[in-house]
Amino acid sequence: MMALLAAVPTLTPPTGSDIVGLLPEVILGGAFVILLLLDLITPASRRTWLAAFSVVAIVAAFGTTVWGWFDAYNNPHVHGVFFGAFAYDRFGLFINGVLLTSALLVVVISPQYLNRRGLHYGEYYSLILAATTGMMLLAGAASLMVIFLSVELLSISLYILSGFSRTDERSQEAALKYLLLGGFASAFLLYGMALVYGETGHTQLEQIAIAIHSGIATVDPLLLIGVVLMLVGFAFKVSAAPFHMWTPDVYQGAPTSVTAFMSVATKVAAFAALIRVFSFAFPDLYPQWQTAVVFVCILSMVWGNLAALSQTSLKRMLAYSGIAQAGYILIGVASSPHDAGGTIGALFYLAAYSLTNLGAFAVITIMSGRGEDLDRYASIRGLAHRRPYVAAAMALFMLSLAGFPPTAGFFGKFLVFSAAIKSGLMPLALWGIATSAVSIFYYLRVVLLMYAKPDADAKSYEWSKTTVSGGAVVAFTTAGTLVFGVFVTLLYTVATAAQQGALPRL
Amino acid sequence: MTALIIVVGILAVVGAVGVVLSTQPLYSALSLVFSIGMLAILYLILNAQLLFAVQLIVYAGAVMVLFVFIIALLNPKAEDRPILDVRAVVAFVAVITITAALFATAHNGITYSGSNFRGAVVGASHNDQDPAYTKHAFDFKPADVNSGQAGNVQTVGGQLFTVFLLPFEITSLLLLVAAIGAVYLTRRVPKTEVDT
Amino acid sequence: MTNIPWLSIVIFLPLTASLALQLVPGRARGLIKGLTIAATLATAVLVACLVANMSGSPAQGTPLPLHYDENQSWIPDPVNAHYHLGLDGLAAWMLALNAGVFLLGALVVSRRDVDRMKLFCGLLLLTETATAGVILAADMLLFYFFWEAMLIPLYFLLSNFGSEKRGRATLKFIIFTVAGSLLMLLAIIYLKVNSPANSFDLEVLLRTPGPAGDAVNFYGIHLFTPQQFAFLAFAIAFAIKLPLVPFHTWLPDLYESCPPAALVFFAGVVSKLGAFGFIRYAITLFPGPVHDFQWLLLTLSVITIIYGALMALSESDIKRIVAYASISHLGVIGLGIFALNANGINGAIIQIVNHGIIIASLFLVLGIIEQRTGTRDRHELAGLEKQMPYLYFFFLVITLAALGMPGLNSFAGEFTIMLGAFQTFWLLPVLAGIGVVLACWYMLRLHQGLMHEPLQPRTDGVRDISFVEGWVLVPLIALMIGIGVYPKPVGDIANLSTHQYVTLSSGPDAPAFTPIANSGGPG
Amino acid sequence: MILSADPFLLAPDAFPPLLGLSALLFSIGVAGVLVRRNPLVVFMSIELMLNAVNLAFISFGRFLNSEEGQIFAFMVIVVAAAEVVVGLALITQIFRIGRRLDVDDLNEMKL
Repeated sequence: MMALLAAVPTLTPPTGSDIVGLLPEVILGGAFVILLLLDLITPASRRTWLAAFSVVAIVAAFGTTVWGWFDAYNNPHVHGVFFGAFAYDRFGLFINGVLLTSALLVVVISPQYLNRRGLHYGEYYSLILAATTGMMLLAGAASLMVIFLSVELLSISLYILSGFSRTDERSQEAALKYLLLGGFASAFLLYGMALVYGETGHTQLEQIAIAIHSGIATVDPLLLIGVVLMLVGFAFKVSAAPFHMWTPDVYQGAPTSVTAFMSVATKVAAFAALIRVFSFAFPDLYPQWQTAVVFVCILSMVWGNLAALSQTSLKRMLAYSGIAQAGYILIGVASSPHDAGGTIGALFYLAAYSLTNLGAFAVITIMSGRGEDLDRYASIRGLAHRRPYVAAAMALFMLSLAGFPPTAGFFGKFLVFSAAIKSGLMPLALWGIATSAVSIFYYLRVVLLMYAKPDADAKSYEWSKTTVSGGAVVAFTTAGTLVFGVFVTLLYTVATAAQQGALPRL
Repeated sequence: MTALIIVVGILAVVGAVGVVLSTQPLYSALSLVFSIGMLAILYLILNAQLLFAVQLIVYAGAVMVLFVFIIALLNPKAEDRPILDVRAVVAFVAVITITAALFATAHNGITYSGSNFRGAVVGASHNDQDPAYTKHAFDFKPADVNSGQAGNVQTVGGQLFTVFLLPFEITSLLLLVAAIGAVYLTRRVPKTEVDT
Repeated sequence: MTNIPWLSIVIFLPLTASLALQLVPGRARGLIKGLTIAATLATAVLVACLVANMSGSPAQGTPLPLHYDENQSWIPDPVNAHYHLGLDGLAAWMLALNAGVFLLGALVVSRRDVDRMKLFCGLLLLTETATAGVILAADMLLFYFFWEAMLIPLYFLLSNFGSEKRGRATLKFIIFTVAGSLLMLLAIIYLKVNSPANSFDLEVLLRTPGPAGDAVNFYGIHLFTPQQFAFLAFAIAFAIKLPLVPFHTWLPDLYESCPPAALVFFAGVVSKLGAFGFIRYAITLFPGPVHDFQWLLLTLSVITIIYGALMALSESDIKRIVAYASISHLGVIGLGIFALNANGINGAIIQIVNHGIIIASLFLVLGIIEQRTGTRDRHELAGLEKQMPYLYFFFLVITLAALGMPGLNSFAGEFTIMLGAFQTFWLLPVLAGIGVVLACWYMLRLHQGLMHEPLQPRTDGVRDISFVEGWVLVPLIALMIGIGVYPKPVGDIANLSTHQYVTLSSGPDAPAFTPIANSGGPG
Repeated sequence: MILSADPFLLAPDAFPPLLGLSALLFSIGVAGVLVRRNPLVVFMSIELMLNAVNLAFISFGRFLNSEEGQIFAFMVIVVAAAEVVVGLALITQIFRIGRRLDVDDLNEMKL
């Protein structure tokens, strides 16, 4: 009998501690199923209740995440639950916190937007919860199988959400495009996983890390092809160039509240998995994968920023800016094995980016008129004169994305550039600087437009009134962007703890 | 045994090429069914009996029937565009490169050449006397089934509910999401939905 | 010293006032203006007390003698940044200038010019917070934080309230500045990573500098050492702000389109921060590279002086004339800094303040003229002497001060700078002298053209300055005459730290300079 | 390749042809995605790629003598089924709101 098979326990059910490690995901997954049932008995006019239920579920999951943060701290030797398939660590819980915050904000701004576009169905909230569950599972996934399945869980939910407007051709097109290209990328990810599995004999990240570290899996061309194919798959999910083709179309076609969620949460979750796999499971292959990551990183920064320059739609501009931001986060990833600051910077950047970008999309969402997204540049001209506070918030988000202090975006950039310099990747930092300078053009263009005098003869756009919920979301994201930009330590210490607690550890 | 693998493999490739080159979607679908069937035979050779059954029942049986059904429903026309253009050249080069690269590394690489076989290195046995390693193709005698070796339904099933319970549970959510999506997307659209 | 964090109060008082302004309804313009003036006045009084108290308070810490010091951890260890504020002689003068100029800016915000007064005043106060932070920061990261944050309120001020060409000008300014300062960010990170102390703190970095490193080998060509690269990054960032000549193109456009009230503090203090940065950071942190590139920086300064003067001669728009004059004068300040000796730096510090006062009052006067006549063309303006006798007097004093007349404030600074430049290389003051001669030409031509020629249609029937406007100008004129006649207090305060800057910038292996005069100017 | 004495013995030298076959099927699938315009056929090409992945997983699993490969392949089939359900629903809906089925036409949104 082989050693491997001998290790297999006979039909042992998961224990209580396994479930504890998965508590936020279990709560959210359970809420997803319950919400489906609630949808059946909720009258159509009362669907806001479903949003309220989702909020309760997300808050509960957030509560358990916070509890888990301290529990995981008390159990420093927890090395994953469910036979090592899932990592119960502060890294995953940090990402959970970011994801749940994003989901909460999206759910809060959704009802009024969906009502205005006539899309208010219960399935929306179910799918948001399912996607969030998938993202949280991805954040904690410690085996290739769980990574793949949670990627698919979140992707399939998002395919449907992108096509949520069933009569809108652009929405349907976006969904189909996303689905076809997403399936294509999944196949690459899978083939990479197959090769890694074949080379190391395991699908659990910890075992893979051990196999590579101990030299059992020699640095073989087949293994490297596998690693590169996995990078392709992840690069697609984080929308890094040159695997970003879907991003602008899907962001523009999908309903804006979905775009807000997708642009932030998918990127955060996929980056969590990317960092866990590359920085913590493959650190011994760093010399090999570094080149590939640096290539993707530079290409994303250059392509994203240059393409964003010529856009005339806010949603498309933010899509290209998201590609560029993925490039900046990749700077942190590319320097992570040399310097812990790389991972910390990437985590900080992710949190800062999600607050800021969500705020920007929230502004577009709450401004949108009946049945129409006001995302053309022409339609925000003079916004500041009619909606001074919303415009000021949008300006702040643009400045944060461009990396001006005193916003959180500045420290994100600062931390990843520091990591790059510390680990000797000076050219990467220089590329980052050059492209950041370019990015100021298109971010400030939006601000300039909002503060320009509205044309007298131009079509007057029907900006919606700011509701309490929309205002609250914008206020929250604004406050977060500023607070984390000044009191950096608040977020920085948490990100440091997340980096230090990350599994797998050799 | 290798000869059989090659023959079945060639047939699978023929089916795959048929998928890409057929002008009628229906022919593509039927070629894919053929290719899937050939792969099922390979699974059987590789002692993956459960996967053999799943491949035939789920893939060929359910998924491809769904495809054929949709094709019949939508009745799409054949593509009127010449197959050969720039993209085709790119695709052709991609096919040749990926295949050659992978085959070359598999055949001449460090880890899969005969004497240095990966299975031996990562812990699985490479002993000619080991019954698991020298197991015959198509071998699914009851004795083997009970001995807990790779490739039988009981082992796979047992693992699925213990070590791989979490992935298994995730698939249940996944299927639920897919079901909701299919129902939502194809449900009749009420008049209240604003058309933009 | 008491435990009250005076420096933080100086920084955050305007910020608090700006937040409080948001509670005031937009229609209560009088209240908004009153609150703004009260906040800037309170800051100014506080700064005046601090500066007056400086020579009495103990200097602490090396290598910079900080008379007031606040130090707290800001971002924990791996980053290791501190909330470190410090006030030395240089910062004291900059801070005094800052407080004064912003008070002036608040005073001249007029109800007619500004349609959204609450926004304007709020942004003005935010700018004051940021500039005070730049001046007081003694931690590199904190300095950069304020340095970049300063651009945000400025951007909104310029893009909301400027004249019609403001969009391009503002964007040009922001892009120039940000491109420069992003490079500086990399250099700051490099300094920290390279230093054995692994800190962003300016004093720690000065005490334990990192190794210079080997020259970067670029395909067989030996380029600069990493430290030289870092110095160049700093130098470009500050040269853009100063501005030295190849980096100056944003300035005339921006001054032209800038709203008058904002121009007072923009020209008065924001553009002085480049000079401040050079003295405080670039020459102290890089004593080696600054000598390697001294010839380049001196050459650029001289070119700036002459080019600015020539351009001022060729323009006909009065605002652009003064903008180019300002560039020329800033070149003089640069010359003083890069002379790298006691007289040069001391003169530069004095001249920063003097030029701030002069340029702020010049733009005030031009703003009044433009507002009354509706034109900025030199040829359409003439004969104002008869229409505006009081303004004539004020303008005359300012003009004479601007061209460096002995007995007025500019002379003290320029003379000391020339002295320092002469100690470095005899030709430099000769070339800079050409700029001074040209300054006489264009300033007097401007003055005579505006005041003495026969009346033009545009200038017929304009009113003289009002009582309030006059009272804004009187203290400025008094300062010009006062510093000109008795410049010792300025020199004394500046001297508290000049010596340290000279020592630091000399470095271990630089040739020693023997200062001729140590006091501020001939007075 | 050597035919072993026992014709039904699966020797290690059977592995390279299997991985080569999987690579070939995968790249034919890639080619199909790149070349074809009908979303249904593109979809089928993706299925082909997934099948190639499954073959790789199962043959790795067989020669590593571990079940993980088979279980992974099993999961892939489940996911493929779920994806197909959603994808076909989308295609039906697009067809219903009156579009031609052509990937190249999915470009109402231009750069």
